[in-house]
Amino acid sequence: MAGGLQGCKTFFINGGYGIKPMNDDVFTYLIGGKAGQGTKKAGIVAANFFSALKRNVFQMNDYPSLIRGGHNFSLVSTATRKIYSQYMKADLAVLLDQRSYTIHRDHLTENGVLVYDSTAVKQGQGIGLPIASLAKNYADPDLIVGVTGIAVLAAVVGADRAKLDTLIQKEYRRSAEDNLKFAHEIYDEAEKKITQRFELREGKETHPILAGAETIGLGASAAGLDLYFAYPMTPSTPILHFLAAQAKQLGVVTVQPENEIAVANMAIGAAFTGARSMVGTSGGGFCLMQEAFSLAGMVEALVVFFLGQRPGPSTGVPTYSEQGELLFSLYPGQGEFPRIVASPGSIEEAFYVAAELLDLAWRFQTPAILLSEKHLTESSMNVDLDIEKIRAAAPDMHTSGIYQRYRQTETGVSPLLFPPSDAMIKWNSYEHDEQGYTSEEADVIARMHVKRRTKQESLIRYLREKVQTVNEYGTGDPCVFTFGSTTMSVREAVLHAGLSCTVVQPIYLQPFPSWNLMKYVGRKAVVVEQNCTGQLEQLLREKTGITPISSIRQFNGRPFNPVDLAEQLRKVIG
Amino acid sequence: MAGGLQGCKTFFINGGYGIKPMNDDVFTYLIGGKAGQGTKKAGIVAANFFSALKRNVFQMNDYPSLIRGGHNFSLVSTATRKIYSQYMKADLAVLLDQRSYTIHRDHLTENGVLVYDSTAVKQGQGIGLPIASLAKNYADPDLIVGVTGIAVLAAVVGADRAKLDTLIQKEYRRSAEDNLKFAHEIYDEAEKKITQRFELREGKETHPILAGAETIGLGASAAGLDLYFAYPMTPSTPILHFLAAQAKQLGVVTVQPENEIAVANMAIGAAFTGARSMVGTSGGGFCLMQEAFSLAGMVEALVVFFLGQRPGPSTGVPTYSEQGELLFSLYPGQGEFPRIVASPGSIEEAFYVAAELLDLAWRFQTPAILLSEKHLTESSMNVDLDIEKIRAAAPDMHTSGIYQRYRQTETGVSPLLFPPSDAMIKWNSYEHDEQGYTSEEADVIARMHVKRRTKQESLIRYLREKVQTVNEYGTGDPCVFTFGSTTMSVREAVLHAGLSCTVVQPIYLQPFPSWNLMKYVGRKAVVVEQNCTGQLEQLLREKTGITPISSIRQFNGRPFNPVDLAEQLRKVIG
Amino acid sequence: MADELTTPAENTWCPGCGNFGILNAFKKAIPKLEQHGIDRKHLVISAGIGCHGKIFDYVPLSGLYSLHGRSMATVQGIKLGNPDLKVLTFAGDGDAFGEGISHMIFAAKRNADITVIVHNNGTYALTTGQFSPTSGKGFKGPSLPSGNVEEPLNPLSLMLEAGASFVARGYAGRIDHLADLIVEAVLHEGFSYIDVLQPSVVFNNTYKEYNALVEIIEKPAGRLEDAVQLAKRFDRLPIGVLYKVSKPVYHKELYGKWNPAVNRLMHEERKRRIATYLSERLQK
Amino acid sequence: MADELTTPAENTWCPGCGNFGILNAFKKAIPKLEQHGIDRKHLVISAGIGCHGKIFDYVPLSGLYSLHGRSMATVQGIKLGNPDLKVLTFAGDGDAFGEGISHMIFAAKRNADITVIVHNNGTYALTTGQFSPTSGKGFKGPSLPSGNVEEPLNPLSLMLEAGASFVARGYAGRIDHLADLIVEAVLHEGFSYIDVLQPSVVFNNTYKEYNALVEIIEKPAGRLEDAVQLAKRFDRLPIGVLYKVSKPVYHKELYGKWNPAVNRLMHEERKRRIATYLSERLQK
Ligand SMILES: Cc1ncc(C[n+]2csc(CCOP(=O)(O)OP(=O)(O)O)c2C)c(N)n1
Ligand SMILES: Cc1ncc(C[n+]2csc(CCOP(=O)(O)OP(=O)(O)O)c2C)c(N)n1
Ligand code: SF4
Ligand code: SF4
Ligand SMILES: [Mg+2]
Ligand SMILES: [Mg+2]
Repeated sequence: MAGGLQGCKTFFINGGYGIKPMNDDVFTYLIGGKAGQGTKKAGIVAANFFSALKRNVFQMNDYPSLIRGGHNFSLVSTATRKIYSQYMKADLAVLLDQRSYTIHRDHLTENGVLVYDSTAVKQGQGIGLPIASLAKNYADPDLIVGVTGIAVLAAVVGADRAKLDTLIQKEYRRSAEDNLKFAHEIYDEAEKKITQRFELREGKETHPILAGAETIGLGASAAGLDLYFAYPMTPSTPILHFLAAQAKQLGVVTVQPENEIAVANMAIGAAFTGARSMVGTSGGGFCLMQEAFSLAGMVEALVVFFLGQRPGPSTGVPTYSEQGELLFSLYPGQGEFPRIVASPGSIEEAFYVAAELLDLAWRFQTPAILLSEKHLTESSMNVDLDIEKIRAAAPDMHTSGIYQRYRQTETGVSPLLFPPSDAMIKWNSYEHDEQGYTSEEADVIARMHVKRRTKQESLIRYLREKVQTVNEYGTGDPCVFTFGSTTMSVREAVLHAGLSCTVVQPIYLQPFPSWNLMKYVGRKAVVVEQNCTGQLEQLLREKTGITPISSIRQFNGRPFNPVDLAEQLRKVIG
Repeated sequence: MAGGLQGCKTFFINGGYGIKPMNDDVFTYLIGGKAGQGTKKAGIVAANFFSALKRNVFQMNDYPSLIRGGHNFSLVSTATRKIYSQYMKADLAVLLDQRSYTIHRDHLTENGVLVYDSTAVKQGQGIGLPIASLAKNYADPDLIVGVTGIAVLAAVVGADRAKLDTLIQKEYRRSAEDNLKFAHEIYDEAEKKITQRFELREGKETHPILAGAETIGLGASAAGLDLYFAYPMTPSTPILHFLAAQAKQLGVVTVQPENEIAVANMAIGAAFTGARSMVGTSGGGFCLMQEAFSLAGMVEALVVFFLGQRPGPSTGVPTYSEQGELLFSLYPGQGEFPRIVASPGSIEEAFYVAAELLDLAWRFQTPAILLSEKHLTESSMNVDLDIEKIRAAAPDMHTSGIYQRYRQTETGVSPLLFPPSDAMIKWNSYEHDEQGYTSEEADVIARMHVKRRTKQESLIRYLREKVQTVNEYGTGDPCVFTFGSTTMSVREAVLHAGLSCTVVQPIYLQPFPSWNLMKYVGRKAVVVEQNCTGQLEQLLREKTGITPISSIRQFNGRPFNPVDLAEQLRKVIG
Repeated sequence: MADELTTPAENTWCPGCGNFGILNAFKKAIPKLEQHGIDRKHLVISAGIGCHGKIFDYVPLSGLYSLHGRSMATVQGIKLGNPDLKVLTFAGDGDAFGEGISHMIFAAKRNADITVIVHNNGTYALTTGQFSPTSGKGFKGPSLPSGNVEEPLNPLSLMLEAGASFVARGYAGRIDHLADLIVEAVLHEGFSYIDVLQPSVVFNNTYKEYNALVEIIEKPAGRLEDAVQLAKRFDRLPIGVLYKVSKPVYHKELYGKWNPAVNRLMHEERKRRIATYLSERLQK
Repeated sequence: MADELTTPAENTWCPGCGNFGILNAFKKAIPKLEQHGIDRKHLVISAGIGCHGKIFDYVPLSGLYSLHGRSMATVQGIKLGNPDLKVLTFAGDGDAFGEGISHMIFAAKRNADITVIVHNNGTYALTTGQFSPTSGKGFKGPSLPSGNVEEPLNPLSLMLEAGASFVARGYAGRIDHLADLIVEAVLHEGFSYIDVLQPSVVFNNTYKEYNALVEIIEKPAGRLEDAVQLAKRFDRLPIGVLYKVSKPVYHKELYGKWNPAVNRLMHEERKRRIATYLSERLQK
């Protein structure tokens, strides 16, 4: 990093938040503007810039449900340690329009720098640059402003022009020349005006920056995904887009049918052939898939359902985040059959959980739900993925003798066989006998119920013995229970404030891993979740008797800010 | 009743079951044959015959999913006391074909009489009548055999021919003459051959015999039902058929749209106009309605969903009975909003619960589920309905001032207004502000979540204060917990065996009336339900801590036989 | 056009989007409808989910902002509940011909007395531009970057086939013409379908093509076959009413002059009727 | 016809039901298909829920007994999973044109290489005879005792409109003819639709009418319009192939010669590719 400019105060990022331990070097970059101004892209470029410094990053993109205009922003927090959340207050904020300015002008850390477009913002405080005016000289003024973000960032952290150029050439390939030129104008303007700079320490190692949608796609692929079926619905769409873009590379076929009902039924059809299939949707779409979910339970199909949560009920708030569908996800589809639900606690863990659910669905021939949130699928961070950890066991295949699709076995799992085959393979949505023929006989009905219950018991045994169903981080009381993407917020809050507590995250929610949770009974407990009615709290209380002394809930569509969350936790910890 | 025939032993029905109290005068009539032979109709006629004696009846029809052939049977149990279940062993069995004979020949009480068609059955034991041969002389031999049932019954209970004639003229209007003639032939044959008779005591009062589908339709109608939307699906179809047949009489419009999704969305549309609407379906159809269910939660629509259970998962066993969807029914639809679920414990109670749910849906502007089973909708018994008990409060209407669809109130319930109206009324599936406009603002999202949670709290308060949410029958330990139509089986078993215990039936399952159930904690508990995994037991354990010493479950599609159930209960009671 | 028909909701369509044309046409249609005796309070609207659906917030009329693909069912329900109301819904091409196609076909089949206006932009716009049921073969979107492999549906001929009694096409670039179509559609008793050519400037900018190809037709085709031919022309894009025929409408066939919301039986009357029913059952 | 194609499942159709004709025609078609090189193990079937669906239990072929209205999606999934399989589904008129109409239209639109045989009996038979999408106006069933108030859909012209590349009509009373249609449909590469006139002796006994009106046509219509005309004739009921055209099929357009079930990447290869992807992402 270059030295400081003349007369420019330089902060070494290792503090600035009152309660942050001295060795914490979080730096947060915020870029806000209209949809269409490329704030998300600018965030990605900034993240890559930090990553080139071998620093870790967490990027969160906030955008309403519209295509152009409105107010979008991207927050990128970076540290040399692992970082699990964006921070809501920025060390550097670049605000491209009046609305962003109005909303974010106070979202600064103590020494935070605010840069805004002086063409757009009237009477701004901070550093005004005539961004839009400068942009007017370019072919596409709307598109070009995006590069502002990185130019200002480079100036503020003292990266030299050569570095900036390399970055722009890599990241803004479309009309790179214009972008370079514009970036230089901005960089020069900014250098003239800034009065303080941040020196960012280099980190030790670096890993690729991936969004949850990507780690989920990769995890599923690692465990053998052949076909992915989806109808667009936020926040699951990024998985569809990722897999569609990487279809060749990953050997996966993506299919966008006419509606979610077709999605789920096609996936079951594909599973019948031995192809590993998965579907993705959000709450409303998952409602429509429930009949097929129950079909999967009955025919014993092996399909993973990705369920991405956003604030509900109904259409709700499509592009924001919530955890309001935990209870909804536990018993989908009519009737009794084994269901599996797991929710990853980080973007990294999403890779392993996606793979594991595919594996479990195939081992136990039953549908599984990968429950997550917009905050996980659409945020990104550095991930260190160990592909060697992925299990993708060959399913229990029929080998010899007469084939019976629903043969009674000790585990309740019947061997599989796929067409074309000399033996007849009948999957049946009606209650059926071992051969797969429809039956209404009392004893057959009872027997098949017991078969499916046995499978459920085998599943639980397997989870107990072979699967990490609960994560624990840290030591000491209280136990802070959380799940899904909120785990990242909690872990970051704990790191940020140096709190001493035990973070407990059930990864599996159905079957609920009480066997791993009973040991916390009697300890002081807090539950943190992103919903209004306390669904994890309800589950914990009902399944284990754990009764929290406090519950911290946020239900405004926005993920927790670790600083606020730390504050609330500190109050409880006392 | 007429005196005995020469040489014919007469039993006075007041015993015959080893463990039955002496004052119990249950008599059971069974008629079995092929689909198309009119066994259900024969059962109805027999029930009316008993009813004319001022006796109470319970009729259960057992039929597979087919239209002609196969094996159907109807069981009608009658007593002078109130009776809550069919018995599986008959005092008189009339078996019209070989299969019925093979299946039922042993389903007789100690002194039971078996009459079979000697044309169809080879080497039968009991009283063979050449039914099919005699029928051949009639225009429609298949249809005519149905009348056999009543003719034999009349002979066996010693009703005279005049009585028989009146009955047939009333019940078999289509080609009454042929039916009369054929019935006489059978009656005469039977009189010749029977060696024993039953004398049926007259009862004290009589009430109409209705099926659950009818009491539900009537209850909803009493509470103001204007439109009923449904797509055919067993076991909800009888409600559609009943309301369609009585449309004019009850002032209700029935609509059969293209699929269940249209059903639910149309019903919400109709509710928007102030018409009271209800939908009916079974598990698979309800899956498809969940997205609309969540929509109802969000727009705060007032719709009742009838959910009729049959053995699942998936297509399962369409024409049989199960209680496998209790947990499934608790959190349908994505997101957080108040849901109401209640399950009536008898055909009579179904009347009141249907009405009450319509009332609650309108009071709290939220969707409600009437959870039931084939055993309730399609069985029938005498019911004494008190229309005066029905509440149908006018909803909370907007009166003056600026109208805001989602106005914040103390109860969370916003006043209603229906179009046409000068004020603008906007119902919105997106998160919205008070006026009904879409909002993605953090504070609006949080506020509306709190509004809906407040409504949930008001609902619970109302249930606690104003609604009978749990039934209790009998005294003494153990407490036998049960729900839905299984309540009838349990009550009959208790009556039958003269057991001393307390039957506890939560009518409401969501919100779960823990406030009424905590008092049973610590008492010896048994749970009886018709499913494989013990869903009521799970709910009880999780919600109240009640842990049964024993659970009695039947999951072969058939409702409990009270005799077997009594046996099992007796074992537990010790 | 900030007028008395403007609402406080912020308009978040992209500048230049065809949806503005539809909104403006609808705003022009409202006073015209009032001239025809349909007052504002009897006009009830619905919408699907998508860019098109935002129109719900932009006009101060009563209505129900429905689900993706379901608003055609919603308005049928509203109509059945209170047939005095005039109901319209605004749907997307994904909405009406993907998720909700069953309701479209059955609304047409049963001649439900509703008006459906489809903002046909040939893409799932709000979800960022995936191919839709009306996207051309080869259309590139993020769910199939190599291009759509399906042939598009033809909404007009499909609606004709399904039995629609009023089928029209409008163009978001011809506001007055479209306003008149909307008026005529609402006045038509029966199922009225208007397919609106709606450029999405971001994902499917078809202004140039449409400006070159649209051609106003003055009179509906007399015969169904001719209307189908019109619907299938691609050398020119006829706009106007393609077909219009008078047929019995669903709610009247179903319950005649009854109005469930208005004629609903009062509690006492209900009790009386149920008592009658029960006593009849007992006699039986 | 108890033969090697008979299964242990008890047949529970009503005596005289048209479904027997369809079953027998299918049984005749199987050996014929084998003569065309399609062996039994590559024939995979599905069915909806209804009387028609019971055929699933009555033939000893592999397959998936699907949901009401969904078997068209099921077989599309099977085909996409392993395109070497030849897939057929048996659907009801309620199944295919009520609950499942969206899948029918899109299977036709995208020319999915599947065969759909609809047992068109103009009623929801298994649920005791309610009116269905193909029931005539006035049809009396228990859900509308006064008679259906909707016009029926025409499955043939609807499938033509949706883009079906093979559209035929058969009659359950003409078994050999129907068997040949099934063979031709399965051999046709693309979406093949056979509408089978199927009398329900209990709820809609149409034998007499059909026997009087059906008329075998020898050759498909050359032009789509003519096929539509044929489909809309009611004075006579043409049976045979109404229309047949060669078009690209969906799975090949989507992934060419790939076969997801057969060519699936092995674990090691997957790991290698993911590692490559990750390292590329890092460099970026
Ligand atoms: C059941 C369901 N599936 C998916 C979505 C996500 N979704 C919202 S809008 C939309 C597509 C919109 O396309 P279109 O109807 O053509 O409207 P446009 O945005 O083009 O106006 C989709 C798929 C949803 N809201 N609900
Ligand atoms: C989602 C769903 N809705 C309703 C049903 C009930 N159901 C079973 S068969 C059937 C109709 C059958 O009609 P059709 O498809 O014409 O078959 P048919 O019996 O006439 O052969 C219905 C509505 C169901 N199984 N699933
Ligand atoms: S994305 Fe397209 S349809 Fe949506 S508002 Fe923008 S231009 Fe209009
Ligand atoms: S009800 Fe009709 S379709 Fe069903 S088996 Fe009987 S005759 Fe055939
Ligand atoms: Mg669109
Ligand atoms: Mg049918």
